[in-house]
Amino acid sequence: MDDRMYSKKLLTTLLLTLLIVLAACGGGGQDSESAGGEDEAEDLTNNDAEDTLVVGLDDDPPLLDPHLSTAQVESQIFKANYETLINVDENLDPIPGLAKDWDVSEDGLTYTFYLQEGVTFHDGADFNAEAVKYNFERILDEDLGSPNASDLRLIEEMSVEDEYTFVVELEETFAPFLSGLSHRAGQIVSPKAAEDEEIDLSNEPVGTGPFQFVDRTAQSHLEFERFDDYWGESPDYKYLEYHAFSNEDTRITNLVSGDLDIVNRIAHKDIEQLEENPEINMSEEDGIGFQGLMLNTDREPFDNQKVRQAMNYAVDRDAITEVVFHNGAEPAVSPFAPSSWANNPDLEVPDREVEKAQELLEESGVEDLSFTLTVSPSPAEQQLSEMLKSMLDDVGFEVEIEQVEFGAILDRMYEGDYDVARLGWSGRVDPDGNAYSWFHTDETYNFTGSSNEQLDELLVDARTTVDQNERQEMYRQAAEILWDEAPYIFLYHENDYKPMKDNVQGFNHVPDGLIRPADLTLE
Amino acid sequence: MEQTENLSVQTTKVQNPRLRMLKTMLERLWQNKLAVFGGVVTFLLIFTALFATWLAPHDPTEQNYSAVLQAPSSEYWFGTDNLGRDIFSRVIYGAQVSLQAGLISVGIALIIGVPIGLISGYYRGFIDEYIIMRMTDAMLSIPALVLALALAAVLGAGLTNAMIAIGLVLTPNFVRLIRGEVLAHREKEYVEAGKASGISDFSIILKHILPNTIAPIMVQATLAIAAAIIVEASLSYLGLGTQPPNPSWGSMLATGQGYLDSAPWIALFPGALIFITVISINLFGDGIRDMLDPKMK
Amino acid sequence: MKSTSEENQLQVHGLEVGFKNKKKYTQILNGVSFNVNKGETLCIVGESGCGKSLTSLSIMGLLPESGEVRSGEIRFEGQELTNRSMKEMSKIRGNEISMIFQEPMTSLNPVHTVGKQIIEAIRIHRNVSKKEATERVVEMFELVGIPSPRERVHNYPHEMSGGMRQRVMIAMALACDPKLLIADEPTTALDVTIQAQILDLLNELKGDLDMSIVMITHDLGVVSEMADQVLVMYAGEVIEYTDSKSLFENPKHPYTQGLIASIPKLQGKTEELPVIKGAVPNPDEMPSGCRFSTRCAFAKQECFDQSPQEEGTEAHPVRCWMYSAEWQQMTPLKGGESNGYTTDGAVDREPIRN
Amino acid sequence: MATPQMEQSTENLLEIKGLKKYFELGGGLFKQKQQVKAVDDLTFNVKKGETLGIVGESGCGKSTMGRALLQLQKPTSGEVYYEGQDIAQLNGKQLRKLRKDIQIIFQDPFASLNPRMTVGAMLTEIVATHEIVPKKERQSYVQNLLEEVGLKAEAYWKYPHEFSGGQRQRVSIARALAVQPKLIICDEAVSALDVSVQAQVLNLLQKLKRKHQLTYIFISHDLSVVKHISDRVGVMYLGKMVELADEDSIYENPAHPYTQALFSAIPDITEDHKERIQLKGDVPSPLNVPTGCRFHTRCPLATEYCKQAEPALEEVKEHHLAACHYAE
Amino acid sequence: MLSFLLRRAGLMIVILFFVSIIVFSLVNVLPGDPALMILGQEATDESLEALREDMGLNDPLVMQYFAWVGDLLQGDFGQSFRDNTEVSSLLAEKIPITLQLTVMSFAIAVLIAIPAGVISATRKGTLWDSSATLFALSGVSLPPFWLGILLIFIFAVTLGWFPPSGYVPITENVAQSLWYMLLPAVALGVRLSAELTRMLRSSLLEVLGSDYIRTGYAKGLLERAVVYGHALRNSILPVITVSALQFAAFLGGTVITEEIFNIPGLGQLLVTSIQTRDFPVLQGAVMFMALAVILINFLTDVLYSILDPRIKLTGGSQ
Repeated sequence: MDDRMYSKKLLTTLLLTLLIVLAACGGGGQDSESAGGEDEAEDLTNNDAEDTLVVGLDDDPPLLDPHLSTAQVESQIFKANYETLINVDENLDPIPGLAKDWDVSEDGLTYTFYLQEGVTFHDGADFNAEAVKYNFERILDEDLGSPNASDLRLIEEMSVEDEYTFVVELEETFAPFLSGLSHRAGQIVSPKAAEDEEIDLSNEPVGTGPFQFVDRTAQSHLEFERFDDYWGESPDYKYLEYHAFSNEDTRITNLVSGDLDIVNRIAHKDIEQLEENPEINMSEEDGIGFQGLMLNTDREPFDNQKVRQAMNYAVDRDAITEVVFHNGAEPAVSPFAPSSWANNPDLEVPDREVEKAQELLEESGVEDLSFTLTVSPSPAEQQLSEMLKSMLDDVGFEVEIEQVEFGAILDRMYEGDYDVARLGWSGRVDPDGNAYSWFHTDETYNFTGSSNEQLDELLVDARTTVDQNERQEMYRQAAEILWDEAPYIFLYHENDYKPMKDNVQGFNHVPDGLIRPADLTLE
Repeated sequence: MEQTENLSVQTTKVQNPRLRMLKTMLERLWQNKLAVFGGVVTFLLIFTALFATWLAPHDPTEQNYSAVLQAPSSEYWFGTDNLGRDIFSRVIYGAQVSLQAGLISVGIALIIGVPIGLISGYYRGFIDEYIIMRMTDAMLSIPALVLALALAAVLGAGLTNAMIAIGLVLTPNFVRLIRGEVLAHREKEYVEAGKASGISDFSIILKHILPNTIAPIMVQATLAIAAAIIVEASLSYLGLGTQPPNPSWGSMLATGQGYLDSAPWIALFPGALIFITVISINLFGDGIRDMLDPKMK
Repeated sequence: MKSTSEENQLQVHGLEVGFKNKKKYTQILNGVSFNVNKGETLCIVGESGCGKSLTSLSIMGLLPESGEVRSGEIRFEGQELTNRSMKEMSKIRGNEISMIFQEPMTSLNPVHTVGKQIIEAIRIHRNVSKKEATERVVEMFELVGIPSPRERVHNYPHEMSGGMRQRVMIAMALACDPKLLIADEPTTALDVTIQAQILDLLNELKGDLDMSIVMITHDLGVVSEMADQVLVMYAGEVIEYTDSKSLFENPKHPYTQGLIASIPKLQGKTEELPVIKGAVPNPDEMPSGCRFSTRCAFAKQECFDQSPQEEGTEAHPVRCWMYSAEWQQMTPLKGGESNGYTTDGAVDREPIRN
Repeated sequence: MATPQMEQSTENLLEIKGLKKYFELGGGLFKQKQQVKAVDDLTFNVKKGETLGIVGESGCGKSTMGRALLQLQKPTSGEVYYEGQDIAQLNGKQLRKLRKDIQIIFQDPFASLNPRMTVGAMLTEIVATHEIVPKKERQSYVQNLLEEVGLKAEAYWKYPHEFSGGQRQRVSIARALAVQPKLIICDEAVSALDVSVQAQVLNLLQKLKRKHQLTYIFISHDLSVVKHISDRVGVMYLGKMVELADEDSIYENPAHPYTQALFSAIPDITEDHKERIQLKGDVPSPLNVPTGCRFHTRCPLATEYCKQAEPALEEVKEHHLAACHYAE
Repeated sequence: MLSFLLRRAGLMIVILFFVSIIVFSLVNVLPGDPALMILGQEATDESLEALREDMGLNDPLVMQYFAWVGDLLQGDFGQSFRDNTEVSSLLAEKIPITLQLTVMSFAIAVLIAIPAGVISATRKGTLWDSSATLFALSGVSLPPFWLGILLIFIFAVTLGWFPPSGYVPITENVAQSLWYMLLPAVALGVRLSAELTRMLRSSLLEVLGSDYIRTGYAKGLLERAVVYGHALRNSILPVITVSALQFAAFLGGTVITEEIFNIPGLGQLLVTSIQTRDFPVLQGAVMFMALAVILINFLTDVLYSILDPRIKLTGGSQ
């Protein structure tokens, strides 16, 4: 008897121990993790707030390798530890980056870059023309499969003239080439790290930027530290962190409570609240992207131009910018923001004209006006889609809203399996980035299936012309054709808002929406 | 012998035993005041859902951009949302969605679960023990909400798909419950007596065992309806349930969460309605459980 | 009913007990009175629902929550028990009055060893160490005939057979040398051979330990084996009260007569058993007169309307009109004289009412 | 008791040969199996028109035997011949047909009636299944049946919970009778009833037997009841029949020590405290049946030999079988 | 004992096999091309196709299943489609967070449920009982997300006592971590405590009505000794089993709670993985949850059979 009781007690003890061990393993995972990055743990607790800047992001950046990157939010991170050959200023004009100067030949085919000297990568490697060449080759390497290769595809030849001079020959004139270099294709990674099999650049980026990568906690936060051998002006503070909050309310709450210093994106419903907050400074800048509805012109009823045009008059762009965006957006009629030099001032934002829309629908002779509007499931998208439904139903459409995860929307776009989709573009510095691949026949993002020869011609000409005035004219014409053709219903250009704590200074609001942390100072 | 006495006196009533049983059951239900309350509220909700068109003062999808985010007033009893829609009307229409979701998904679960449970429990054997039961175990070991989420994602967002997903998720509960009941009843002497009298298996399952499992099924079903309403609201909250602009309590809550500081009424009213609905159905279910108590007295 | 004497261990007088719910009060026991003398065994016998178990629970103060003692006295060694507080009662329970129950399977806590449960019982009432208490348990186990008692102390209830468990229950009940043992159907759940063991054990112990026993049973066979005095109950009333010998040799009440007659006998053989017709009435549908009137083969018209009083002799009281002076004047039922017991108790004759 | 014996013929209605029912405890992919020998090798006959009583203590296998006879539980092995036909070989349909002839009444009057069906529906279903009477006559047939077992015709409309225990047992009897069977197995049919009601039901069973020329197998733990109703009595112990003889023979001269002990244990109001044969200890677990004679662990007469050799059920007198090495 | 463990372990494997089939088939019929998810909006057709091939997405489903299970058995949950992190390390990161939430809500639930259950069972029919019953009923009827929102509204937005959402790792600052987790733990714990109260009450009532409780009184025990010495232990056993069965629902509750309070735990990981079609993460997270549920049930069974001497661990019949 006693034996058995003993064995029962033993078993109980064992089980309880097992449970505790299991629990400890859960906790142990964390223990070992913080043991691995011991100084990091110390940093977090010992850093006085004055020496740390915390940026709130709207999403966790998946890939930290700029050459593989596609997500908008990743570009925010790259401003900490990478640098581009060319940079842009508040007017989106090119300014020196890692290239302190450059020459473009008359024909626009030869680019000569004069590089900064004395620049070192975080891993100690030297930055020079060879490094740039390595990077360009890396991007163009098909084995890497860089989605950013298109920016460099027209390169015919590149050569290292001397240690700090780098020359590129293009096959044909390509106006947006320089602006492409201010983006991902111009990010320079350390060749040494890229060659190192041990290092996964997607998770441990190595660049020349003012901050060097310390650690990341996947789908939570990233930590950076001031790079002491930085060639430029040393940042004001030592530690930089990026925290991801996909929930917009949480993001703002954390800013208000002081856990974040600056936030990359807000929900427009919070604009007033933030502007009223005395401890928050809000910087506002026109955006460079466009937002609207993509119509599947291969399908009824949108294969009919009149139907598409009717939509242009059925929507109330002012109501949308007011109710959904609290006036934090500009009504849109073209892919170019009002601030862009490509914008066509003659194209005015029309008032909502229900009768005109109904007339157009009547003229079209299409009877079945029902369609599914596919949107992603964020609160603002939902609000917007409900407004659109209400407006479109008024003139005679029958809208059904379908909420689909963003990834799935993309998937449907590629399959051509949609009626109308809410899909926009964050925008590019050069107007070509907002137009060519979106509206040229059969180009990457032309999911509408529409095709207009005149438009195609204009878009091609515009990218192979160097003169900005000539290009401006072409884009203006293109915008008019787009309005008339209406494969895409432009709704608004979202303004970019950057709220920050009032002790954050030096913020330089570039319309590309990227926070350049080295500019910032903490008071 | 009072009973025989009663019999001779009330022969006319005696002729309808089912009615008599129903009457005693209703009497028993009536004694449980909370259940009566739950039943009345449930009935009112069903009534509201059925006659939403006449009861709602506004069109639930009508947007009024000049009356966005208004606090409750005599015009808008529960206030307005971020598109200036009347929350009171939307809550009324939301009852349609929620009750539909509860009833239909449980209906689906019953239609699939009851036959499987009956047959599996009656015949036992390898398929029962190692396929059906392990499959239910497996389904039950995945949190219902997670399974519903994944299923709804597979089927695509929308109320119909959400109801199918919830129905499938609820099914193993019924399979298990009914199988358990069948196992208990098939050992009972009245079933043996039926078999001994040469009644066919089909008849025994349908006429003898099934009616005896109805009480637990009904109780479980009411609980499941309550649970299904919550799951539907959860899916809608996560954007996988009812699609906008149709008013669903869950999606209204999701919208409202963003306005907790400026317009709390958007979230508070639909949430309160879910609570009231679920608690009423639970109360009513408790009442039914007592009413159908097999002890009968 | 009977006179009290100094030897009385327990006197119950005019006990009225019933159940109460929100709506109504249903009386079950209707004026139950009896005495138990020192060293005597009283058997309370009756069919299910006659209130015999309720009587024993009333003595123990263990009525279920809805139960209520409306009136009457329960005196144990002259002390009134009905007005005791829970705390005072718990000093008597298990100490001076012990009880054993019908279901030895469920009456022991399944998650504690039997030893632990008895030790607990001992240490409530006796200030002894655990070790001393364990010794006492072993001693008791020997007394009640549990083989290898020292090992059995560590057994869990489910590791023992029904008979052994009932022995454990008896050991527990006797551990504090009670003066009165109440045994509520202690052998009903057991097989005949085991029942015989337990009955013999109880008889043996009664002699050895000098205690009184109140035995509740539905089995007249058990009564004949155990009882000194017998109390026959029907529908919450005592209908006959006498010593065992006179009861079996000279049963007076028609119910007792019928009960004895309807038991199949081992000796001889009869084609049909005499039966009492019908079934026990429900507590809330009691006949207004004699509670047995609806089933009685001898009932006269008045039996249905007026309750009989205690009749018969002091040594053998019986609650029946037949033994009253008025019996001869009472009106026979229409449809002829009663003809004793029938053999088919199925369809009832209903009383004719004016 | 003269009449039944006269009716009784020597013809066997039921012949049971080597009937075994073992239960597997556990079993399956991951379990160890354990065997319970609930019924272990029973051989006996049931004569047409007789009442065969089967007694034994709980766990002796008497109820399992009843169910195995009816194929409600498939026997592990052995043959059951009903009017010469082996029941065990029948398929489902034939079996259902046969069940018209053999019926069973269970102990628990609460569990043996479907609580959700009126008595009428319950009986009518059976009558319909076997097409006993044309559809139009079913109700009156059932109501007559109810009256025959001592209930009112109105009982047809009632649910089981509206009856007392005794009345329910009458309903059970009516259900068994509804198909006009030849053999009824009464499995502890009166054990749950109070004495006065028990007597009523016993009398009813006797009456019906006479009227319908029934044969009974009457299973009970109550020896006095079995004695009262039976013509022949079999005594079971741990799955075996240890004694089988005519009622008077077995009660007057029990041959097996177990039977003797069993009789002496009954408290009887008609005798004054008799000398009792005390049995030691408890019935062993059927999971672990003793070797040799199963009774040797408790038998006052057991010898070394009993531990090794299992006695066969053999005739010790005319029409009196016993399974004991020392029975005479 | 050993055979019981083996048997249960065998059953666990069968169940896990079915879980893996459910999870795999669910995930593989999810709409959405993972290659596209990885490369995003700006991917080219060639790179998409190359990636699909690389990830084995072009293999037959059965092959994919076996490859997946094979890896699982070696402890390899695969890599996130989204950011190439090991799913196992992702899980290891999220599990402690959800575990903390789970433990805290369990603690809250038990702290409420035991006194409430005992009081309402022992004071049956009193105001105490009605209040406890009402609490239990409201608790199970409160939609967890609404309770969360209410708590945020009352304690964070209106009163400002608690942060409305967010999470601080317990390794960083214990007090803050507990503070941040308190509201979500309450939101999750209330429902569980309501269910436990309900179960404990009915289980306790049943036990209090049992014969051995009467025996306890009959031997002279006072109510307190009977309730705490005999009844509570016996009635908690079934509560443990039932609450183990509830564990799955509880884990489901963490999903929505984490979503509302923006706690970066397993639940949020799961929702995100559904939204981003991150198959390996989704599969891993669901498999882990199912495994946790099955394991908890197994441990409870074993614990139960140790605590309840009636149950022999030889694998009795079902």
